[in-house]
Amino acid sequence: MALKLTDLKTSVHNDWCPGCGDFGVLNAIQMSLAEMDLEPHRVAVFSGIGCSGKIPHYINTYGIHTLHGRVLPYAIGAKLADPSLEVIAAGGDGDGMGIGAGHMVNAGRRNVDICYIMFDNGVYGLTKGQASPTLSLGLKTKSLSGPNINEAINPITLAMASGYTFIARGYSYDVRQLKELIKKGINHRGSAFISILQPCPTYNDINTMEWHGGQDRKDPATGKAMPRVYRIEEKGYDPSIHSGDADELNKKMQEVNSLGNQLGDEIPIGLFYSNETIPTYEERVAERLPNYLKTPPAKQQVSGPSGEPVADISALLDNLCMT
Amino acid sequence: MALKLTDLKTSVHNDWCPGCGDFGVLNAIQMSLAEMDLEPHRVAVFSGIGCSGKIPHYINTYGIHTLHGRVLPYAIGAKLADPSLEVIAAGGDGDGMGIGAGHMVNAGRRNVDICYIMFDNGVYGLTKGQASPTLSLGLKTKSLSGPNINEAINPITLAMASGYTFIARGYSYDVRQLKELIKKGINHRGSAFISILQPCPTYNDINTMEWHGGQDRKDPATGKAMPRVYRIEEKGYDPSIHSGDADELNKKMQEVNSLGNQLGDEIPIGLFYSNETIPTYEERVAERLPNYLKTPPAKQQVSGPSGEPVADISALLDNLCMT
Amino acid sequence: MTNNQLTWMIGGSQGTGVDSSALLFGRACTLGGLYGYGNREYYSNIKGEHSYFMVRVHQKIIHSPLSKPDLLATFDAETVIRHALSVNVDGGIIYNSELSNVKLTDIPTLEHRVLEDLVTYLDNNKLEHSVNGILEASRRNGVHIYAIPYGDLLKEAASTLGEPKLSNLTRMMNTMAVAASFGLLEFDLSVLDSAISRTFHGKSKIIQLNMTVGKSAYDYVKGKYASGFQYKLKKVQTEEKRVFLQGNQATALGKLVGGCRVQTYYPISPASDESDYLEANQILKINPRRLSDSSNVEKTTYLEKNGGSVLVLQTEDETAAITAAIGAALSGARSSTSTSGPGFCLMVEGMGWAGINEVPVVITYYQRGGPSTGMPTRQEQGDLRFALHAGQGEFPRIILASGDQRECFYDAVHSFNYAERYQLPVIHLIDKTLANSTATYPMFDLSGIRIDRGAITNGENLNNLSSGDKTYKRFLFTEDGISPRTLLGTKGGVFWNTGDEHDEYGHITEDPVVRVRMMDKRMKKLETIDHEVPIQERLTLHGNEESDVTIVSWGSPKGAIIDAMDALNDENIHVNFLQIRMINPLPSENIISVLSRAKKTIGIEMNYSAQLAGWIRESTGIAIDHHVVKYNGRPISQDEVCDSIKKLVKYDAPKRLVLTHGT
Amino acid sequence: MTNNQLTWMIGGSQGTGVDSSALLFGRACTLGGLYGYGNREYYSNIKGEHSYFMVRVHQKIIHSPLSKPDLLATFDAETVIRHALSVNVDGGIIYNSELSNVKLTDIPTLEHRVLEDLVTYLDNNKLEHSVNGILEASRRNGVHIYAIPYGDLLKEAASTLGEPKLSNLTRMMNTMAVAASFGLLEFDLSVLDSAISRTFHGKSKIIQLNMTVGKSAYDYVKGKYASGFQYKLKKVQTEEKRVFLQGNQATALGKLVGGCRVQTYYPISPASDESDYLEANQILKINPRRLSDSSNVEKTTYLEKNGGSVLVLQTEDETAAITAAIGAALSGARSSTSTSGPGFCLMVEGMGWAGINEVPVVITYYQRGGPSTGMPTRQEQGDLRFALHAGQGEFPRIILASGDQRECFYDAVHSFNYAERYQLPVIHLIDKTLANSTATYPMFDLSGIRIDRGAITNGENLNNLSSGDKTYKRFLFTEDGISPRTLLGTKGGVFWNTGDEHDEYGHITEDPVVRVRMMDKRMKKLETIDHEVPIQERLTLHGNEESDVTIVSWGSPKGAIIDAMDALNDENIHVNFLQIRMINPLPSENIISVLSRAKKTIGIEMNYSAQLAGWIRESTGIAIDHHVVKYNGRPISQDEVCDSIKKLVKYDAPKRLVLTHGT
Ligand SMILES: Cc1ncc(C[n+]2csc(CCOP(=O)(O)OP(=O)(O)O)c2C)c(N)n1
Ligand SMILES: Cc1ncc(C[n+]2csc(CCOP(=O)(O)OP(=O)(O)O)c2C)c(N)n1
Ligand code: SF4
Ligand code: SF4
Ligand SMILES: [Mg+2]
Ligand SMILES: [Mg+2]
Repeated sequence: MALKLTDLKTSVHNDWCPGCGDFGVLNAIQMSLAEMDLEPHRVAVFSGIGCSGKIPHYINTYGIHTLHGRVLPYAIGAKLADPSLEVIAAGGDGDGMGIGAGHMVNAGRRNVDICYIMFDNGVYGLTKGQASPTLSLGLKTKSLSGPNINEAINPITLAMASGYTFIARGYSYDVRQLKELIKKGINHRGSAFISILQPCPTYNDINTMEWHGGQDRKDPATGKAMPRVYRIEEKGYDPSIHSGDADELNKKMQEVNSLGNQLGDEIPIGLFYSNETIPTYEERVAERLPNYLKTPPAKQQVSGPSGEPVADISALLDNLCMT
Repeated sequence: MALKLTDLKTSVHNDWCPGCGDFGVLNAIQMSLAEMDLEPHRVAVFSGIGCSGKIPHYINTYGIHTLHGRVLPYAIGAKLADPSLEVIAAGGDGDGMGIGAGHMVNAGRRNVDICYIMFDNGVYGLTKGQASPTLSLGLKTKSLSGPNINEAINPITLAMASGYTFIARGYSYDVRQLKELIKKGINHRGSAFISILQPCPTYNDINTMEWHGGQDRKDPATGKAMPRVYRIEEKGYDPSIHSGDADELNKKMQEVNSLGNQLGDEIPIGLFYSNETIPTYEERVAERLPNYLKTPPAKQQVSGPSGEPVADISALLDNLCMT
Repeated sequence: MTNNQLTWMIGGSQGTGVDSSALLFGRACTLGGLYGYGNREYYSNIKGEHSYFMVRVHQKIIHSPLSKPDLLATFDAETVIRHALSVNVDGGIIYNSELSNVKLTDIPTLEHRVLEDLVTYLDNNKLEHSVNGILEASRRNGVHIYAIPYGDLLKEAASTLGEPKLSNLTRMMNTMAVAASFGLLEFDLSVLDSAISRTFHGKSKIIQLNMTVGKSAYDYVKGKYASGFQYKLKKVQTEEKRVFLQGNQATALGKLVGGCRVQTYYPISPASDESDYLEANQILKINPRRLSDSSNVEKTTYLEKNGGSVLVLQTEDETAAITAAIGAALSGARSSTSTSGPGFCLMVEGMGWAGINEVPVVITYYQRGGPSTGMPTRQEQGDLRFALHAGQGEFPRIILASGDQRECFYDAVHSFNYAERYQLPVIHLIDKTLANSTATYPMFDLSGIRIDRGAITNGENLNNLSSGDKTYKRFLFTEDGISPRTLLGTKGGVFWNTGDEHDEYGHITEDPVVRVRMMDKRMKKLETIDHEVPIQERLTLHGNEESDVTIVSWGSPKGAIIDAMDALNDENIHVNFLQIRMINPLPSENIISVLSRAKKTIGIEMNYSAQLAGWIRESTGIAIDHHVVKYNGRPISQDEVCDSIKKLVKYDAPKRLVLTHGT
Repeated sequence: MTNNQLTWMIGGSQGTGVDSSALLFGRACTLGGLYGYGNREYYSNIKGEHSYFMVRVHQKIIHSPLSKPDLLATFDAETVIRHALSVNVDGGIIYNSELSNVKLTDIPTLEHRVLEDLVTYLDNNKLEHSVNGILEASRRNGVHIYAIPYGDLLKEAASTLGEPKLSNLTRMMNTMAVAASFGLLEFDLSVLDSAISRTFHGKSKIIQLNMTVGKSAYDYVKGKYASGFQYKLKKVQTEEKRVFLQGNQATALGKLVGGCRVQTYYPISPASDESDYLEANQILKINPRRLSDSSNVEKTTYLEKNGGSVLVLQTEDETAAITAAIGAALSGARSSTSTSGPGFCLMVEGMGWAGINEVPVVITYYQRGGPSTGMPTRQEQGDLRFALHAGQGEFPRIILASGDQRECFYDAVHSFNYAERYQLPVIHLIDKTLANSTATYPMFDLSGIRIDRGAITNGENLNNLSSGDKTYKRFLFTEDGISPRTLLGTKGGVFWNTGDEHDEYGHITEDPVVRVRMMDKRMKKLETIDHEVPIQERLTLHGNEESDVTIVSWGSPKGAIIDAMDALNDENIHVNFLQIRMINPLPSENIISVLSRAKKTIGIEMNYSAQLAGWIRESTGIAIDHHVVKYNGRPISQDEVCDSIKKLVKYDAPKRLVLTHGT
């Protein structure tokens, strides 16, 4: 009963702009789920608000389109109540690094077993193209009245500082690699963060597909475009933490940060960091609540056949009882 | 007319716990202002909510005790409306890295010329000692019912990832160094971030003054305590960015991150990073609004002698006028 | 033959220029001496979903749409399919003859419910499920159908101009649709040409292209359908200067003239257009004669030479937007922020802080369809009670609700004056319809505008204030509840603020006695406002004082009500209309005196539960007799108001009438 | 001689154990067969500010404080200075004889206003500005003064026990103050001893220390002041099992038994005590006989063996707290979050989302002094209207307000039942007084408690639901507005949620027709609730139905009102009391029928503007005649209610009466 790609599709009309990078991400997610044979009911895709936020409606799994900036706490709440769910969080760069930055930072240090996919298009798409927190200082995209006045946040270095245990950068027109990253992210034990270079042809006329593909810089010899993005795995890069000791972590942190900062003419994409030496939040909870993984909150029976509560609080009442 | 320390004091009763690290920070701020001869009316101290948040009431300058987590946007709004004010922001670690983390991150990339002092005591003091985002995983301070379940955020690496152009770590019982750090932070052109190790004797019984001072590890030879904190400037460390090129920045970022991560038995305190090669937000605004620094928003006359508006919008109305 | 009265509609995919052509039409009409009112309907989407614009023109001033268009100008199939059946009898439809065979199922953006309803209709009438079928149905309804070969005309124009690419520019079809309408209406083509020149100001190539394709469509229609259409528009000569503008522009202009110098915002529909407009006009011309700050000659000459400016700050979220605006207000700038429901949620805590600290800050609140994200680009007035009660505990706030674009402008000025005079947050309630609809008004009169900065103190004043006691007290107890304030940076004026209850200096206190005095002082301001603010800034009774029937409403329904009153007068139904502009403090005494005169009262609101009516009942004890409510996300039209009033006046009518018109 | 009725007060610096000694006193009294009610007053401070606790004991059940203590037990100077003048005539003060000469100006924590008032008083009475002066004033007022040499007694005990360090343990003074009070009251020392044993359960050394110092103080007082004090407490034999608990504990217990399995929170006063209590008891005993999920034998036996658990999640802010709770609710856990005003501000947007998506989530809302940060540890009921109207647009919510600790317990259970049955957010309003006061009740009866999880569907049900159409529709249109829901992970139950308006599947729609149906469906639930929820869960009419005077109130004033009614009965003043427990939907019909019977209605609320009264007027048209309000941050007392009622019943009374008692 292998899943087909069509099993992951809905009949909802997709109203993204033609050529939008979001389509690549959608395809990659659907392909990942199909390849992983995750039946629709076992998966919940949470999203923020923005063009990207509409994505759950196009995927035939539980789809929770939440509030602007709040996708992570929603997703975390659902996952912690039922750790058997596969939980994917998806949202824009404004959603994640602007209004949602506080959650983004504080989710990292929890390491709940979810996969967070962030669409980096440099703009607030759905509100008509204002600068997002990832747009570089001084850039003037189509819809801005002047050059961008803020420095950019780098999603990769921020994720590193926040404690994510899986950090990757994908590119929405490299669907093959992206699909693999998402599969790995879902399989990763802990919080996976995948930042996706997602061109917005409507508002970001600078970081376009053509720009990423190097259409503006042709090899003088061959006349071929020299793409700016390149796959890091093809350079033999090892993203994994093996021992987890301080030195290794420190060195890897440096490496990841400098990969993250490469956003000019050579942009690495792929898995930068993967660390499974750190326990997940669920595992930490299980140390406090031995029954947690077996009977998590959503799976506990709370009442008997005619609604009688199953919790027995008599000992607690006795503590307060003064007789 | 040099200012005396007492000029910076108020008659408000200070209700911090005896021995609280907050006193050191208060003294250091008052000493800095006195030494810089900043008259009370030229300074506005903004604060968040928490024990630390009460600090403005003890300082005789404009004192704006704001909301939990919101000290930065308040301070930035005031500063941008009147860049001639000296603006200090102060708040707890819960305030800054928990509820306020989104502002903390997004303030970094603006580089408004303010000095942000964060009190790192590992706990939510005023709400009775819950774990704050800087408390290490697995620690069980007095008021926790079990070991801390979250990883800690490192304020220094987060500040680095967020784009602060001045990053320091102080220690509230090294008031002399702290005072110098604060003076430098105030003088710095851009956003200065000073994270202060601030023992909370009431709730954090682990990272105490004694612990920082190494009372638990005496030199077997001399019998003297071997303090964990040491001053980085005494090791000849150079925190400054000189050229501002990518390589220098990348190298310095690595250095700062690893200093930040040292929180075990050798904890460097002092100025880690200072970069004045990046324009302040005010300077960037001035490029858009040539009159900005000379007649900033708060200093513009908006009405004539009997209240007539001085703004002349006739050209704008003409644009919309269809005759 | 109906002259100089028309309801025109144009539609198309979002991102294809529908708005521009509608505005072109409206501008041209205004230039032709007519009044226009245009309403824009669009999805929360960037490209591809269906958007339409209704423009109503008239010889007299109008402020509302009608439910049905007289002339529907289309160039795509979806617009025909969605709107053709709503065109008035004797009206017309312009369509692209190449699209006749497009099927309903070819349109992926059609909602399931819409498709089903249409199919049922077509089946009942034995018509095919296509543009053709729909047009045939319209024809049977008495609507004239005008086919235009857009493609051929474009190709011709392209070859005339020697611009072969032109034939691909479907954007040109917008102008052609407008021009074709002008042809049918026999309106002067020159007004279209001047509207084109103004719209594409300075881009002579584009102007020429548009004029050329426009003329070809105009000529085609005039040639082919000469005099067949009963509606006509004629140029009217007028000396009156007129503006044609949207609510978000009017509000922004009011802010600029009203002295706003810091605007913070986080992008959100439909509020951010205002911030965009401010940012695009951030450098301000200054009227030198009014500069008089003799204390600082250097600065004033500087300002005169360099202009003023408004700092527009895009923040990371709305919590930051409100708190940064408050910070700026403390420094002394007139500060505001603009948002809509979701953003306002995040501002509540900051607003409460401004309340207890008596900081003047203006929140421009653009209502849209709720609850939650709701319908971000659709109309609703569902946030009145939220605005009124947002925030824990009790503190005074002023709430103003504008009824049309002109009021948006003046209320923006009032907002700052009230905020500074009474030292409190002011919420200026606008709604999507006001924000996005465009209307013609006689040029605004600026001569009466005055700025009142309230009690700001420094220098000598400060010494006086501080003489009794040792030092300045920011929250000095006073009779009227208002304490002179200083701005950050004022020598001798140091104060403290805190969200906690505080003493006169602003330091935290939990003393129960001081607490009560401080609460009383703050709340007292509501009484002061009630006494001081002129009643004409708070409510308006439109129409005859002595009518038996009184309509009560607020915000954008004003337009439809006023227009309906005119129409009803013609049918000898006379009602008056109590428009509430200051929602808080509510002018209860005056409301009681008006409502107790009426035999029948009718509330009209664009929300489910008649929120203003509830507030009036709570404040005055008067229960409004009938509620006309609408909450389908579409604006209320003149004819909907007329019909409701007739129903409620003439028959034994229900307590609650739900209006549902709109697509 | 007054037997078994006493108002006792103890005070001291925060962090020195005042609470513990008051609880010790209360526990001892409960153990002695009496009922207790204790109210705690403290600053928003960790150490050093003045805190005090009033414990009232009685032979019958009581729920409120009185304004003045009969016996004031002190061991520091500040407590004497602040409270001595409020002690009842014939009452007593226990004080530390070493502190007689402490001056008022030696107390840095005394507010300026308090100091000034005291100085004026002392000057008028020509007394010195010291503890001595204050005690002398009390003596002149007819109060008995009992000096105790705490230091000497401690030293003695230290040497008896061979524990020299003991003499430094000022914490011991707490127990000594309690024991000394027992001595004066001639209460059985053994009940104190057993309270000590229970309090320090298991720590035998500490128990012994406390008992020893206790006995020494008890003996000292009995010896020195034998029979001088007119109040006496006597042990009462009773078979009744009784609990002595706080509102935050009662609420937490209700949640545990009510099936709450996820609680999210961000620390805030006075809400986080509840989360702390839940976390401390996160592993739950399970009653095996009730486990019956035969579908999963393995799981049930597992649960039986290992117990259940509640996951308590401390989030980074309240926005995360509410949204994580909603996420957990979607997965199927009964979920709640607890907060107070500032935190609720940040939850509004999330609550609206739960509203439109019909997610069952419980928000326990602990009111405190507002506005803004206000008075974080003081009493107020200022957030009713905020809770009622929070959020843009309109969606149904249930609001419950508990009136005492017992109701906190049952309402916590009801909250979850309503949330799941009606699929909406439920706000459970509590206030600081309820949360932090401690009272004796007969053991709660658990036998009637039932859990109603509403329409949750899976397996076969799901197939039936999906049979008509192809797939499951989360928001199926139904008669009563309630659509069977699935939990995340249910096979065949896939659905979508969005903050936008949606179709039956949960996909975004802007269709005006579906929009209206969806709004109507959601709002319909309020009517369903109005029909279904038993009236006794929504309001209670206490007292005689036929009284001429009806008091209307909600929340914690219930205690003072009920106690006052008893007292007034003795004076032949008979009133009844309509307590509103379900604020929304308001049981308007029943309220009308009660209020229209009354000749005089009196609203009592702990806020400035009589918020419930406004809501009642809005909903029923009935204006309550008189408003008794209190907003100084201190709880309302029985005698304040008595006095107000007498004033309002007997004389031509003002419309609004502001109560100001409290320190
Ligand atoms: C609280 C709140 N503020 C503002 C908005 C308006 N809003 C909708 S989408 C959006 C920006 C989306 O940008 P991003 O997250 O980058 O997503 P993208 O559209 O680029 O995919 C904003 C600000 C909102 N929905 N909620
Ligand atoms: C929105 C909001 N949530 C919660 C609180 C309650 N609160 C007051 S102080 C505090 C924590 C303070 O911790 P921290 O910022 O670390 O400061 P510290 O007391 O340790 O100096 C909290 C959560 C609040 N005031 N506002
Ligand atoms: S606006 Fe940009 S991000 Fe949004 S759908 Fe269009 S192309 Fe994609
Ligand atoms: S609780 Fe901790 S941080 Fe707060 S005042 Fe006391 S010692 Fe200082
Ligand atoms: Mg984006
Ligand atoms: Mg802290």
